Amino acid sequence: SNQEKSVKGNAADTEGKKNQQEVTVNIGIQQSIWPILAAKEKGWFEEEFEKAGAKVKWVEFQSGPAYFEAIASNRLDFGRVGNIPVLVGQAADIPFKEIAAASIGEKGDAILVPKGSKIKSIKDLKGKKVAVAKGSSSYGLLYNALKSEKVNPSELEIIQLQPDEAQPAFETGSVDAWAIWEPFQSTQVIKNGARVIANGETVHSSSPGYQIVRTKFAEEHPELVELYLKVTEKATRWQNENEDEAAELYARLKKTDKEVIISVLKNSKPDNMPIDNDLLQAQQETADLLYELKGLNEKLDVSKVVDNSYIEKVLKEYK
Amino acid sequence: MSKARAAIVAGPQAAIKKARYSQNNTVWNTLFKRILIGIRGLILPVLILGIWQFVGSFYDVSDTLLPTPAAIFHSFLDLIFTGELWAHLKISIWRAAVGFGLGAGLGLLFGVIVGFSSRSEQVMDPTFQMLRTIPHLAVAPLFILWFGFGELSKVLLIAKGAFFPIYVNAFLGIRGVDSKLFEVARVLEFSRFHLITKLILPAAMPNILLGIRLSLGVAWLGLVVAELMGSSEGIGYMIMDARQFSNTDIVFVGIIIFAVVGKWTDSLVRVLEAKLLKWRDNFNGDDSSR
Amino acid sequence: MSKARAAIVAGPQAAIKKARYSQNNTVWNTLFKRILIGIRGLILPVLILGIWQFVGSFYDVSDTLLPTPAAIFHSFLDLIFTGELWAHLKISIWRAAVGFGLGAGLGLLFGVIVGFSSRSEQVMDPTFQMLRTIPHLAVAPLFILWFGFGELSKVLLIAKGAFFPIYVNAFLGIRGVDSKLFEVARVLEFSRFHLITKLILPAAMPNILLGIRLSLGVAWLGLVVAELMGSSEGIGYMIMDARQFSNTDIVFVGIIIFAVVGKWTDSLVRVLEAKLLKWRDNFNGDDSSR
Amino acid sequence: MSVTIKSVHRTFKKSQEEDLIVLDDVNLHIKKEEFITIIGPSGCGKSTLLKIIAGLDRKFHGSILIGGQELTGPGIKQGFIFQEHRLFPWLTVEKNIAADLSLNDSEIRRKVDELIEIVRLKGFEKAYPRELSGGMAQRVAIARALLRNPDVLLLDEPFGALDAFTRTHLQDVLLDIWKKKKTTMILVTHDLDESIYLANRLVIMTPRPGRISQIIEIDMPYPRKKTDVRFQAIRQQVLTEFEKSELIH
Amino acid sequence: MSVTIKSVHRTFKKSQEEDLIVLDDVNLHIKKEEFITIIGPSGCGKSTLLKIIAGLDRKFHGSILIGGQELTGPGIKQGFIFQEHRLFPWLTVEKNIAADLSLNDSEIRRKVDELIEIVRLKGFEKAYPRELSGGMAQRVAIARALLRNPDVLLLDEPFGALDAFTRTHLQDVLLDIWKKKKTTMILVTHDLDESIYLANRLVIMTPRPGRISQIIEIDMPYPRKKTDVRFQAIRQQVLTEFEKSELIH
Ligand SMILES: Nc1ncnc2c1ncn2[C@@H]1O[C@H](COP(=O)(O)OP(=O)(O)OP(=O)(O)O)[C@@H](O)[C@H]1O
Ligand SMILES: Nc1ncnc2c1ncn2[C@@H]1O[C@H](COP(=O)(O)OP(=O)(O)OP(=O)(O)O)[C@@H](O)[C@H]1O
Ligand SMILES: [Mg+2]
Ligand SMILES: [Mg+2]
Repeated sequence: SNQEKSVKGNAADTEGKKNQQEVTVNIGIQQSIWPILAAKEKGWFEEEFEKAGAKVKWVEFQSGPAYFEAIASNRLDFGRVGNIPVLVGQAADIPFKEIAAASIGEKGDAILVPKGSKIKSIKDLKGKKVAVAKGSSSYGLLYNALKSEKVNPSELEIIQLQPDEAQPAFETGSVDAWAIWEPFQSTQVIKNGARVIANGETVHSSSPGYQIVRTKFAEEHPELVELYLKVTEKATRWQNENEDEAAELYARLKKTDKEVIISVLKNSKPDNMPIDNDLLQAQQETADLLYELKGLNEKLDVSKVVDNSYIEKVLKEYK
Repeated sequence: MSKARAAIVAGPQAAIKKARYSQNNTVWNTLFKRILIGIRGLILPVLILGIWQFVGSFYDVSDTLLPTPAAIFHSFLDLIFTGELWAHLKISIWRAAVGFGLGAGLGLLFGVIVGFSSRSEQVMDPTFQMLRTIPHLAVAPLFILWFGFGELSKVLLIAKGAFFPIYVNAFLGIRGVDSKLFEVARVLEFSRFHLITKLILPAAMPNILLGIRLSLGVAWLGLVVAELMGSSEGIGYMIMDARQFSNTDIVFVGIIIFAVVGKWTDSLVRVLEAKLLKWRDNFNGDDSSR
Repeated sequence: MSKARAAIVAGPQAAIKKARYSQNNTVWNTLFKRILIGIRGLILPVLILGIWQFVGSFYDVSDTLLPTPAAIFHSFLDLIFTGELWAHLKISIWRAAVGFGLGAGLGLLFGVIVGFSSRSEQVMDPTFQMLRTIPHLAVAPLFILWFGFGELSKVLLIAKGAFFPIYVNAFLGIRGVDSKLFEVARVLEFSRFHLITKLILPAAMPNILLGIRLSLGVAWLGLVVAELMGSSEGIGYMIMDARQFSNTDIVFVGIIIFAVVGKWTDSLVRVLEAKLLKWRDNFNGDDSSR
Repeated sequence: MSVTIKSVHRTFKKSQEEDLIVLDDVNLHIKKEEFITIIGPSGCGKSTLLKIIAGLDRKFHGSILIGGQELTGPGIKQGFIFQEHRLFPWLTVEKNIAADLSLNDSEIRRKVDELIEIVRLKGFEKAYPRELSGGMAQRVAIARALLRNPDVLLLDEPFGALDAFTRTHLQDVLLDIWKKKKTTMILVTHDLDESIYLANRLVIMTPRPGRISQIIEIDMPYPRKKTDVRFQAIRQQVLTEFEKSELIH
Repeated sequence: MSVTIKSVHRTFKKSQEEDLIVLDDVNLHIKKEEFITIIGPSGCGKSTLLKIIAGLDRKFHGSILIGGQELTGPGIKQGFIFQEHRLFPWLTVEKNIAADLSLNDSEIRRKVDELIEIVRLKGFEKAYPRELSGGMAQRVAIARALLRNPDVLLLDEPFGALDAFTRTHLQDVLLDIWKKKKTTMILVTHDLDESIYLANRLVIMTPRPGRISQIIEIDMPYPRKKTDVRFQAIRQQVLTEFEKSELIH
């Protein structure tokens, strides 16, 4: 009831006379396996937001940067994106806030080599062709990995390929390695016997995912931000507690082998927690690295876009 | 010629009878001809499918790269029975149709306007020509900004693509009208309306129909980019979604759907063409009578 | 008409002098006319830019979405002075040119073959029509699979796009040839070579040139998808890379390059058109003499 | 309507440097309701002159007055039968005749049917131009022009592709219309007999530059008989005149 | 080359049910080096018959023998001057005449120049068809056919758009060629005088269905004079015959 009032109040503020106007919440979703998929399937968001007098609209995206284009044009309110896109978004002064860490992402990205490849470590990549999608979280992983092994990126041939195109290149041996995220990673490992030579864990550099919100929206409807995180928490817990059922659900939805899904779920454990100092520090390092690589035009202070207040409140309430 | 020679021997009466006889047979003949033409059209696709299946069965090609036709067919049936394919196809056809209608309509309108007057050509055509070579993918974010994620921006993106072929074709079709007939229209004092309906449109019709065919193709292709924009249904989305999970067989189902629907709409326009252009006295292919 | 009336009053000699006088003036007249036409073509783009700059300066539109023309121009200069733009442009033009050459050449060849004989039409055309509506994005992985991610697959992808407009146009251009002239060619016993060079190509030339214009556009647009495939240079890459990093001003520089180069190549073809089709006696726009 | 042609000059660009003078100082006053025929060698500028009078060609020097008014452009008041038939290939015979007029209008329908009868094309109403013989197409073009009752009718070799009988029939039809509707007729022909059979005055042109070399008044009552001695006399006269201007050239 | 037309029938589909019988049992034997002219009312099937003889129209019943051989298709042996000029609009006058032959060949060049002189088009070698008058275009088409020295020359109203003098000149040119090259000539015309001036035999056709109604032998030495009494007598005879067949129809 408290929430309802504030929603109406805000609507009245922004929409003037049209005080009966319903708020539509645009939630971004990517075509990947994540608790939000289960929540969407089960209608949890619709259910909860309905109570708060808001409507949910799902918007599907193919890649991280598109989220920020959508936020900039006020067409998107919530989303979950990888660590590199948020940096780019921050550099471009897109008005958004990171409201929670959605995963630590230690195994969500990996550098793969095909079955039977002689490449064993990052150092072996010297002089080899590596496919990666520029600006993706895997891109961050690759450069972090090279840095941690003190391999100069110019010593290998980095080929910029989107996953669709990288996959045939990788399978036919046109490239020697592939820095890629889930579910491609598990698919290759399980179906084609590819091998992981590095991931966030081995390189000690995770590629976390973040829940983000459009700043203006958060200012206007703080209670809906909490609600979003609440439902996310519910979904995250459900998935973590019912892994098998979840795997079944996702496998059906995405027409994929359950085996692959289980692996994906294992590799990218979902979370819903405040962005702590460890994460911040890792993120800052990535930002600095990207700056060095001229991917970013300025040095960023990554803590500036973090707002843990909502998640902290939600978690308190949830317990 | 042997038929004719037989006729001579038997005299004129026989020739006429022969003619009657062959006329009674025409229904069967045309049916037979149609079937033959259909079969000829299938030779190449069937050949390609055959080789593909053969290679897929006997060589070791990963399923995530190039599934066999059989596997694709299996997925196809699956998608049909779950009703999913139809759901995707329905929305895609709707989008393509609306986008095409809008784009082609405007394209025809502007093509006629610009074709009609060289002054409006000078003002508008350079801008249109510039817009023509701006890629869908590059303007998609602007469409999202202006029109949001709803159907509107998808339809408009498709319309943007469909606009140009018909615009250019209508424009040049009109400019190709014989000035001799224009003089007739001027002497008969055609109103602007009659000038367009009685002279320009019929004369430019071959080109306009060609423009429609090309526009239909572009509209249909535009789906892929349009359905990248915050969509969760449609054939374009289906392909992209299947990609994410390496369901290459579904990707191929999508590709085949694209090809078949494209070909099918194209054939529709060509039927229309045959009707609308029956007044033409033009070349029909060297060996058309055989 | 007033000029003519003056001429009557002064008698025929004056009329002829007048004619001479105005002929001496034609150089200036045509120059003036050209400039006028150029200016007319700029009205719309300048207007759009003006509004855009105005809106950008006075309203709060995120730079990520729609940078102002001034900002874009600034980026443009930057890219020029670092030489980056030229490097990208060079490779893109090379790819588009080779892809276009290949695709358009084959398109013309097959268009002529299929247009020429209805039997080859029946065998090949259905397959081509199916291939026509298969999206670039969907087949890009197959191209990588077959041809790797070097220049070959990029060029082939561009060629695939460029093939169809010219194929369809050449095909229909040939089918549009007046059968009366075909009869002449048969009576004069033209060889196949002469039939093509003296009759078919000239007669289908308006359509072929139109096909070239459309194909050039498609080839140029194909760069965007082609340069997604394992490229690290080219205008398409530049756009996609800038988009990845939200450098929207660079994206716009790319879009404008696309538009300008597209328009420019198009104009080239139209100059060619004016030369090759000077024999035509067709409508030139109602108010062309004004 | 009277037609006045005042010092009309027309040149075509032949190449960058060279001009082709087609009409050079052509002057002619055609009275109201007069029947003028023009003969002259092929390429002397007859069609060009008709197009100028029709208002289709505006790139001439000099002036044209129709009914005393400066000519402003083409229109149904100046009917034109072109040298080629110029039918709309996508329209059937009856629709070509009606052109922009609606056949659903019963008055138009009646007139069109009547004209089809007159030009002897009954049974071919629904045929497309490509299904017509040369002479049939020409007759459709004639019917199209006659339907509109023009004040001035410009005819550019209208009966060129017709056999002697159809030709005579249509000549009589033309005379009939001329008498009834008081149309001013300007007819280009290569047939001397036709010329003499129809004209009040016969204009002879010489080629390159096209000029009017002779105007012969034919003062003979209608209907004229081609076998008539007077007819033959005039024929002989015209022939010598014509031969003369041929020789000068 | 002799030409034999044996019981030729030709029908066109008029509509789904109705057929238009255009030629009905046409039989004619044309001897080697004969000059035949065909006259008949507009739409009687003259052009259709010529097209069949040329091998352009294969949808007839009956048979055509050329030089005793079954006709297999069109070719340069059967020259054809069409009723419309049918020039290639993208070729200049001289290139239209040369068509598939190369003007760089000095022999061809010489012949083309000669023909241009003959058809009186000197100065218009580089003109495009749209810059020609009706008669000029027709003369180009004549030159194109004459360049190729055909064994049989089919002429469909070749002089229809020409003035009397150019016409007479080209008739003489034609007779000249006929005598020198021994070409078999089949000429369609609407001009009785032309017919009598040129023909060994004159064929009269009746329309719908097109039949040969009369064949008139003209046994008069060349060059014939139109003012000659015998010429006039034959003219009168043909006229009555023609009138008769008109009336029958
Ligand atoms: N569009 C044009 N461009 C250049 N020259 C032209 C054009 N139209 C006509 N001419 C020239 O003008 C001259 C006269 O042409 P016009 O058609 O008036 O002749 P005409 O007297 O009607 O001849 P014909 O009896 O053969 O029809 C010709 O020499 C022709 O070459
Ligand atoms: N392609 C066609 N389709 C249908 N009917 C046709 C076709 N060609 C000719 N005809 C018909 O055949 C008949 C004879 O035509 P043809 O052209 O042979 O006449 P013609 O004797 O040459 O007449 P003209 O002297 O007027 O040229 C006409 O009635 C015409 O309508
Ligand atoms: Mg003329
Ligand atoms: Mg004829």
